[in-house]
Amino acid sequence: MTPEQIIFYVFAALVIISALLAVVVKSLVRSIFLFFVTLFAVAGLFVLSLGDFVAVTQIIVYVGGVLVLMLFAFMLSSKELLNTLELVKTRYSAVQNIPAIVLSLALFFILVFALVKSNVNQLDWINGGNHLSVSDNTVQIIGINLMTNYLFPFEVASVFLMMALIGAAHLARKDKAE
Amino acid sequence: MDDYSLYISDSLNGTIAGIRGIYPEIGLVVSFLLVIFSELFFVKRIKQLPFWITLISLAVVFTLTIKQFAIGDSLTLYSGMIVLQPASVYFKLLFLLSAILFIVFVRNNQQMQQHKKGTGDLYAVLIAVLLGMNCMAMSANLLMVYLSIETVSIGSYIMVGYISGDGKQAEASIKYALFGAACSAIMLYGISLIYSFTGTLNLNADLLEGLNAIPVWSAGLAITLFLVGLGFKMSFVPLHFWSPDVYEGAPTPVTAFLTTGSKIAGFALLWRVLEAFNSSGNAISVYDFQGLIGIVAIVTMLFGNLAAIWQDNIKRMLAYSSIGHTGFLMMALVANTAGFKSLIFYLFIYLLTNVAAFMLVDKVEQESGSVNISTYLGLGKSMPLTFISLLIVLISLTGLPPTSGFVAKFLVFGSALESYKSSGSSLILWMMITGAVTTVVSLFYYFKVPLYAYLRKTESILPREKFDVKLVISLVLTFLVLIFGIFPQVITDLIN
Amino acid sequence: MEQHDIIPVVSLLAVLMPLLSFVLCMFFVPKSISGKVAVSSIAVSFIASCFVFFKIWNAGNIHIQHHWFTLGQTSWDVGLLLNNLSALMILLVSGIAFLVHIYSLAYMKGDENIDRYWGYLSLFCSSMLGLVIADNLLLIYIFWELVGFSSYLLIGFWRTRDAAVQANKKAFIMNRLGDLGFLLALMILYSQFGTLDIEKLFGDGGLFHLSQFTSGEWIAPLGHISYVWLLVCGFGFVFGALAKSAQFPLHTWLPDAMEGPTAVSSLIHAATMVAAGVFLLVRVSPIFDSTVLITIAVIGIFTAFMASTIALVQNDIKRILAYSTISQLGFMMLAIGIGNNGAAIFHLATHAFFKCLLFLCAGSVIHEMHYAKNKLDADCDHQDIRNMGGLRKMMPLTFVTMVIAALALCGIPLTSGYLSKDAILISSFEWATTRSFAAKLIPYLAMLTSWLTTFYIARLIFKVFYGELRIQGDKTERLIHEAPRFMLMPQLFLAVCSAFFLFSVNPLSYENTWLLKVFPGSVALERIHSYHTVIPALLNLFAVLIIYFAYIQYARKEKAMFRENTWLYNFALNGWYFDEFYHQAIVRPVTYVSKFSFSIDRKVIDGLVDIVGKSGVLLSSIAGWLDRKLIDGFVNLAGRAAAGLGNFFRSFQSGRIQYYLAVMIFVVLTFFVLRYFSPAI
Amino acid sequence: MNLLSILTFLPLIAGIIILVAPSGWQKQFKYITLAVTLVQIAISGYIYFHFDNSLRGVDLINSYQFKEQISWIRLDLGSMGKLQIDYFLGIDGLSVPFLLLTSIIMMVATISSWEIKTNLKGYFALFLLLDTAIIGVFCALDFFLFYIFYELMLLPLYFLIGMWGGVRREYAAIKFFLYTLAGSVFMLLIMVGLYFSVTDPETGNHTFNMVHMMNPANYSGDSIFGSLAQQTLLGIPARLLGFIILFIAFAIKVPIVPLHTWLPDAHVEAPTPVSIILAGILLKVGGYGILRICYGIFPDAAIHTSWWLGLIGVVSIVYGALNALAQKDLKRLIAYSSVSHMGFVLLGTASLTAEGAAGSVMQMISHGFLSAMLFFLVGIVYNRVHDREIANFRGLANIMPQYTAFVMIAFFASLGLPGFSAFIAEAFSLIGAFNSETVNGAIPRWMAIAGSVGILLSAAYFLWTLQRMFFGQTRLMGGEEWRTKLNDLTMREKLALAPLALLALILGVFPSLAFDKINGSVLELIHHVTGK
Amino acid sequence: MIPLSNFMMLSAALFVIGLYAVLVKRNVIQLLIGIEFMINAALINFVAAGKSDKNYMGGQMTALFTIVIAAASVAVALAIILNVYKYYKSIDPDKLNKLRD
Repeated sequence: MTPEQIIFYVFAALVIISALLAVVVKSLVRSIFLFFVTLFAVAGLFVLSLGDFVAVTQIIVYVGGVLVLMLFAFMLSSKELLNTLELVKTRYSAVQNIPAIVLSLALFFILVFALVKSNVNQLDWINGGNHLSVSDNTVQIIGINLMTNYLFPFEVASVFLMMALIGAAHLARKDKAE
Repeated sequence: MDDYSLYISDSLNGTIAGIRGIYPEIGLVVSFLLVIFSELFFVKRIKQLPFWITLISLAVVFTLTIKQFAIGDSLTLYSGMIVLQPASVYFKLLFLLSAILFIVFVRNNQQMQQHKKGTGDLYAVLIAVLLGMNCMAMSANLLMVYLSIETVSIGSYIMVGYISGDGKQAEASIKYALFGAACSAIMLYGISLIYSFTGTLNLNADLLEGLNAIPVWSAGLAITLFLVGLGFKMSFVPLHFWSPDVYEGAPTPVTAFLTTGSKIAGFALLWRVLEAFNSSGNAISVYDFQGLIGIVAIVTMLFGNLAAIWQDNIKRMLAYSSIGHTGFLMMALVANTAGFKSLIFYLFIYLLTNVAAFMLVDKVEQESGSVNISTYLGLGKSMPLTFISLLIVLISLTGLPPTSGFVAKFLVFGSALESYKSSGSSLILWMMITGAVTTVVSLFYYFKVPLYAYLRKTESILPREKFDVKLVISLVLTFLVLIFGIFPQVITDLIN
Repeated sequence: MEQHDIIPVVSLLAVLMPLLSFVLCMFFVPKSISGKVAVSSIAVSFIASCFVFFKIWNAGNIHIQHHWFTLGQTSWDVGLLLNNLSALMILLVSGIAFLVHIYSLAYMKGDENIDRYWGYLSLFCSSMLGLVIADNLLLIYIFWELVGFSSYLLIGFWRTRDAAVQANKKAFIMNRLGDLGFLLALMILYSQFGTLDIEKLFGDGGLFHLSQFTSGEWIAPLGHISYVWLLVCGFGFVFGALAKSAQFPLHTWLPDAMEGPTAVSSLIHAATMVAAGVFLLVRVSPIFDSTVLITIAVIGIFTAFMASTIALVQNDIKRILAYSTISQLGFMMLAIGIGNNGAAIFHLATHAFFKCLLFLCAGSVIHEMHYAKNKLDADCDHQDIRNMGGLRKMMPLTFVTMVIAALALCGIPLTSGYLSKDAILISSFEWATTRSFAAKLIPYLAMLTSWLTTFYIARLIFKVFYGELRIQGDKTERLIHEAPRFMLMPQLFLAVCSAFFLFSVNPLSYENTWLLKVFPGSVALERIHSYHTVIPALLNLFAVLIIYFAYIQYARKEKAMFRENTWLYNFALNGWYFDEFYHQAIVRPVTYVSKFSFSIDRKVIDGLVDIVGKSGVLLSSIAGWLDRKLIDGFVNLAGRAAAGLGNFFRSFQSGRIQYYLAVMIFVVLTFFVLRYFSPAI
Repeated sequence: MNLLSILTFLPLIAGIIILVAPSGWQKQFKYITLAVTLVQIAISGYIYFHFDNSLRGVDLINSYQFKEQISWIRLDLGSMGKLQIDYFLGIDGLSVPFLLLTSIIMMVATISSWEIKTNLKGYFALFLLLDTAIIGVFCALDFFLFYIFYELMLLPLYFLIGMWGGVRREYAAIKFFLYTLAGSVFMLLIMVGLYFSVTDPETGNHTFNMVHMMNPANYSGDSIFGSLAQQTLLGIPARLLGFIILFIAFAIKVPIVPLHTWLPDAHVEAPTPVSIILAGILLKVGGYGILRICYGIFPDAAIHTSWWLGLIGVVSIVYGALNALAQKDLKRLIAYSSVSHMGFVLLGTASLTAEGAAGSVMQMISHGFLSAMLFFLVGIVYNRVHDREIANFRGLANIMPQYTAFVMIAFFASLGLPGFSAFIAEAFSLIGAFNSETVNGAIPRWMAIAGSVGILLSAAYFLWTLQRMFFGQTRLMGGEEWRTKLNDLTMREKLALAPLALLALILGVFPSLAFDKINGSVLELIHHVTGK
Repeated sequence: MIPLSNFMMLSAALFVIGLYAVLVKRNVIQLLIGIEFMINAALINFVAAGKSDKNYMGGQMTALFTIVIAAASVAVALAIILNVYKYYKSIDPDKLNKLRD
């Protein structure tokens, strides 16, 4: 059991448990917090598979941006809901879950079955030479690629972000007249 | 460090050389910026400035796109990200046409013009969406596919929720957003599986070899998950649930744009994917697209037409009818290369008829306030011009002879028959029979409109018909639909 | 115009003159002079027919044709065929018609739509004349139906009387039924020989004689079919003749046809139209083989016997005469059946004269009784012989002519009837000698029938003319007086014709009548001398006895010999219940079948649509709600099934976003599993 | 300009003029339409009499007359070759009588349209559009053009029945539309299949030209409908399946028994002029289609299925007549009688003999005149008292003598009284049917005999109606009020009825007027189908 | 070296959990969290597989783009949710069914 595997299993367990809890728990605040923990664990996994720049982006953009946004949205939208929830402690709509659980498990088994059957590890492109090593300077490679191979999507992404900004701002803006 | 230096220089040359192929996209980005500036600074003085800027810039982009025909056969740019073919140029022209008609529709739509937050932002979002569509038509890389689909989808959520004047539009946009987000998440997961199995994102031969190496059904699983995202854009059967509610809820111009623009973009992307997967001279047939499209087409046609029988809300009925037309169009795709010309012709006619239909429906809603077909009693007499052109449009949607809808259906039947002769699979035969049966069924719900408008009388006083720009445009469109029915070669000669 | 081709033009003139008068009377000529137009036109055609008769009789046939239309390869022609048979018939028809026209001048005077009457009568005459001289069977069929149509018009002339309207519908439909047989026979001949021209078919060198009948096959120039079809062709013609001449299965229309004016009955239902059946059988006689001939004979004699028994008990004067016509026609059929066409035609000619005379006298009597009834406005039936009596004093001339006609009908010597009836009876005996025992019955039955004939005509004469007038009211004798001049003249002329000398010099033996010698019999009968003397003597002896017996019975009102309401009496009175039988056996089932087929149409075909539709709709759970949403008037199968299916699809659109996603993923998964793992499952 | 094109598009132009004209000219519309129909009669009369009887047409392309062939659509479909659609009009013996019949019936329908009071502009525009479509159907020799005119007929009829019809007009209109469209959509599939199988000998690319489709040489080897390829669709030989589908599409129009339920509803609900056109001409389109297209393009399949066609014909005759016997409503009775009379057409066609086929064409012409006359007569009573129940009238002869005269002419002519055209037609259809067993064994003899029962039944229901409604004492359901309303024929009505009665009589007495024109083509068709 | 299959197993689990959340949760924001889980699952796959794609770095580059896109789409989604909240006063997906057949 190399230390590397131990860390992997720790992070994997962390991801699965926090995700499950985030989904099962009733109150929104706790689920957002658990979502926060899951994201951190995933960032850890990224570091493990030599994606350090991606891990950092994940933490800054995802955790910093998305999570905070959700908290604001929650604050703005669920005041009454929060107290009504507290009062009504019923185990709401348990029956409706059964089909969803069955469906998800079925999908899970199919995915696992597919992975096991296609024994991904022995794939020739995986074992081919072209392998990242710990010492590689991933940021430099990403930078070069960004500016050469992925230049077109980069530009399109910029327009996409600008549009999302205008759109979200338009929707959220209060009407001029009010 | 230096091992990259020589690599960088020639890729930079490739980039500069590539610019020549993406003039329209550059034009779009420039106009995107222009619109944003005009919206921010000048809108106070000249109220409709963003509209005019968008219109002019679209016209310019239109001419740029036409020039792109000169490029000749397919040209891969930006290290395999996008590939430029004559086929994608046709699709781009269709997107532009749909966008222009959308702008004109917005300009004449009462609901949009009275929107307090102004329509400037809408034009900006539209241009971005247009750029996304162009990328969909040209994408040759799975990342590019995901990025362009996300651009178009997010833009459409914004457009659907743009006014959110009442609960319905908000509900429509949230449903659209959630369903879209879920589908694109599934698609993303599909792409990640494909990437893990093959190691490359470019839709080319080595992706096929990669998929060939792994067991056939795990590759099938990955591609199926990937197609879920695509299906969302084209809204064929399993992925169609969102479209009736969204089309009914969204403002009418946006619905018109969605049923035409984004649906055609879906077809463009499916065309790109099919071409990629079949380009290797189907030496390696990884995934039986033929069978999938066949079954999905039959079920979509049946669902779209049969469910439409019940609709009383005219927009909801047109939504179901557009699902029916999607099914019918997929019949053209089955014939792959042979069906391209009939596909483009059908899409062009479908674009004209659908936009005309929505404009007329909007005009009726605006003047008589009736949205349900059952409240169209006696309108036939009081709004003669509107309802005559609506009748011709509906006849074209049904596919009865004098109109171009019939020629379009005829060409699709022809291409399907051609592919039946070469492949001989009875599935295509069943598709043609379903096509014929659903045409008869479609007659029934399309003719509910003239049934109520003409055949039924009402005592209540009915509004007079106002002769305005919207009516002129829809009359022009109806006239085109009729003329292309009688002289279709005007269009088909352009498509080679 | 050389001698030879004037005749066809003249005969054509004879046919077309009445047609011209039909057009004039119906549309152009005012009511008042329509009578004169009609009479003058029939007069011209009578003169023309005499001219043609004397030119054609025993002087060879004339047959001219003109192209009508070509259809496919065969070209159809229209033409005239004048031989002895048609010459005789044309003379007979136009003669009788001319007399009836004169008679009608008086009889129908004062009727408000008299012009229609003259129009219809002229149409009848032209179509009858046309029938007689047509040269191909299709043309005969055309005139055959036109004759039926004009009789329909004439029977229903007084169209306000429901009985008349019922009668003419019945007459036309029965004739139409007969025409089916005729048409079928035409079809067989055409498919075998490719032509319907009588001359080509049955002429001496004709096609029919080329056909051989070997081993159950009928080989003819154009095709060979099984022998059965020859029988079917024969029976087709017979069936047509039966309908027209009111023989056994299809005779019930004639007694009802008495609803029409008596003048009409005298012309159509005595002399001409009913004779057309016999004329047709003689025209196509070569077709019939032995079995068909025997059936004709049997039907003929059976009808004769049946009709005479019914006539015994009838009380309406015209119905008695109608049944007597049926029975006399039965005799003619018998004559054809035993192969002696000449006797049939001879009897047809003589019967035409005396039966027409009987009807005219009956007409005069009814005319006077009707006049008297109106005067006294008594509400009794003026045609019922029980109300008449002792008219010989008031109408002596009518009495004399009617007695002559009655004697002719019984076949008493010195009358033409004697000659023609004897011809038939004797040849039937000669025919029976060589046949089996059953066939021998026929002549004896014929003899019995002629005796019955004598009895019922005697009953009629004595009831009408002897005893005293039975209508109430005292001074009725003064009201009834002799028939007007126009009615008497035809009666007298016909009385003269009913005597023997018009046909043969020797009043007692029929052999040398000029008429018989011309027509060759289809079966050669060797002459047995003894019959020629014994049978007539026997016949007349009993006839006289029956007349005397009837005289006692009716003239001097001794005890009533027949009790009124015995079973047999009622059986005969209602015409052996044929009418009721037909009504139950044919008319009711046809109407029932048609109602049933309409209900099929409404229930089953449209119903099938509903039943299957409903089972389709059960597919979706919300059936009741569905009907409310169902577009009104949307009924048929595709519609219902599509609506059911459509609703099933639509039920997924529940509006809840998560439900959508769940269904979507479920469908994608099932599709994937089925697509890849179906062989495994 | 080619006569046929003028004849076809004259009404369309007039229709557009009416649409554009200010609605103030309401009165003039009917006169414009009448003028158009009269001009049409003149043109079709001219064509009829200048028609060269010797030229046979059917499958010999150069023996068609008054031809006009202009290339209309030339689509280049890449790998599928060039789509060649011509504007190809032409007539031969089979279609020339129908042109004259259509113009005359249209004139009569216009005269009977005097009764229409509401929305005249819409009515006469649709009326003229229908006129163009019908003439087009009879002249078109290009299958695509034929299909366009065939579908174009549906729209005006849907609205004419739907907007001016009786109580259940919507149901009748949509039922009529769905029945015909269901048939014609599958015809579209066969048309597409034929298109891809046939190549034009001159230009070498695919063609819709019906005459080229008729001769097997033009079928490319591996094509679906190629005679030698013996391809099968869904297990049935392709050519047979093609024949059956085309036959069903036209059988719905004829109509044959199982597919006839739309006819009584459509007739009962349609206004009088529309039901005159519906009965007078539209039923003939079905018969003409079977002769020209089903028998022309699939002669081999025609021989196999002739037994079934004969059976359907006989069933239609007997079933239609029995239904007519059970009707209470006069118009429904005449509708069912049309089903029965059209059964003769099918029987005559199935016999594949010269007499049978010529008889069936003659039956279509004569039924055109007679059924138009019958529906016009029913319309007269209906417009006066708005009631058609046979039981409600008795003794009409006394109060309406001239009307009764025309009714008797119409009834006796339709039940096949000699002297009128129906007798010649029905007699020769039956003779042909009977004769077919010796000539080519197409249909057995008993069918002719069963068919002749139809003549008897038609006599029964016509006379029954005549006796119930017209003779006897006058007793009316509406009593005195009806008696005043039921005045005799006006001059206009006589003007419409007289030509029809005269034509039926003239055709009956001189059938050569029609047979001479039909003979050549009928012989050619028989030769084409049976090779004899 | 941790084999790629472990990572893919993990990402499959996370994907399924995300899917379950999307189908079940009564609150739209939790539904969004479910969608984010599914996207993260894909990210894990990308980065894990990207390890052996040195010169194109397909995996890591896609991961970067995806994070950016996901962030933007969440922003727009939340803006729409606020709009919905304004009219429906609740963000329970089951309550949003005025648009139905």
